[in-house]
Amino acid sequence: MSVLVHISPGPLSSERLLASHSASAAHAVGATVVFEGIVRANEQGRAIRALSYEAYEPMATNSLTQLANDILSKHALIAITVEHSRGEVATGQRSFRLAIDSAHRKEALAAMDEFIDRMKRDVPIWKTAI
Amino acid sequence: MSVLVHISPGPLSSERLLASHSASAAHAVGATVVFEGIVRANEQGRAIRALSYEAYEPMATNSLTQLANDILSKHALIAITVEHSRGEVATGQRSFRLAIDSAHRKEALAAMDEFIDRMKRDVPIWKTAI
Amino acid sequence: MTIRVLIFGALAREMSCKELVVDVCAPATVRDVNASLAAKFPPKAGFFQSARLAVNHAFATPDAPVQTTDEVALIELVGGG
Amino acid sequence: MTIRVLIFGALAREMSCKELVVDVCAPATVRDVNASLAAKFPPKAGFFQSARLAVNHAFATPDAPVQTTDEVALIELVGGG
Repeated sequence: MSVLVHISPGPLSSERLLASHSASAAHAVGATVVFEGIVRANEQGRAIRALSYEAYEPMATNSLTQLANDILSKHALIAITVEHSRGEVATGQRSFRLAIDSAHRKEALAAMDEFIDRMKRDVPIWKTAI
Repeated sequence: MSVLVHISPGPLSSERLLASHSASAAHAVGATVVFEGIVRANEQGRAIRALSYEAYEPMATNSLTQLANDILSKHALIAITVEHSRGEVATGQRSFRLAIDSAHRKEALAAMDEFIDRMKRDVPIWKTAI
Repeated sequence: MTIRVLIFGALAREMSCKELVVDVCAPATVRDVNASLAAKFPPKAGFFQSARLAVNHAFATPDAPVQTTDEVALIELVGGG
Repeated sequence: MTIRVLIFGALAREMSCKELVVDVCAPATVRDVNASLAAKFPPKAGFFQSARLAVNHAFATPDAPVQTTDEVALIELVGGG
């Protein structure tokens, strides 16, 4: 069981970070689901150039890590990797990536939905359209 | 709106295929979700070396394409790419990938779950543990 | 007339063949093919009676017509992916 | 005693500052900080009365104690990601 959380400046790279897990855990992975959030050209009907993300550190990293550990145990997952941007991310670029390794699909999809709902409610990161 | 379906021999590459869509559609993408199915070392409690996939062509490709178009319209998605292996895929390797581009997350996750349920029920591809 | 029914996966291994052949009276429907399969293989009659058949690469309803030139396939899935 | 409350996002822009300062009587709780914020900014009294506060980087219940050396932050989220 493994969790990796990374908040970094600017857009995320196209390559996902990989949470390390043991070889025995790797053999149990039957489903990998990756969600990427991309800045859209329209935010609430208004054309935008970019979003700017403000994270309250270290609470943002702490709460993402706690959330990931909680979701990992609850859904009996194998690994979770969370990446979030801070600062400016232009339209069309990635600002968020959540990757879940699991034995089965249903847990992975349920975990993904729950993770993002709880993140939006509880993780102190704010966005501003610019 | 765009659909791409590809059934190919052996394990899938680590790079996903990309469905082409217009620049205006690309600007509307706010969520990309990618599901990968990986051959696990245990199938129903039994250690295996690989799975062998048998597809009934052209019905398999036809029904994946129809399913993708149906799910695309129903959930108002932007693009769906489906890749499935035929023949032998060793444990730890990818045999299935479903990538969904959508304006929003909820539709993408619901579409992914529904797609895979219906695929398992209706698309003529059989697997054998070896 | 003779109808050839393609089979796959575990069923093909169990039957040790890739297709089953049945005789039906023309004009025939998918329902007639199911019934003939059930009659020909009594140990699996229940399975064949309700098995899903595709005609020319699309699932067909019980009332759909079947001709000897059609490609008929028995599609029973146990969970692919 | 003086409590500094960090603020972020749209609220920080609206208030044109990064922190709010309130006075509370010691010993104080999170509830007292909320009440002092509400009293100091009457137009937003309802908002401040029920706003979520974090103490030292963790959400705190209304009964949690607050000291002048704690890092207090007001965390109102409207949907991040």
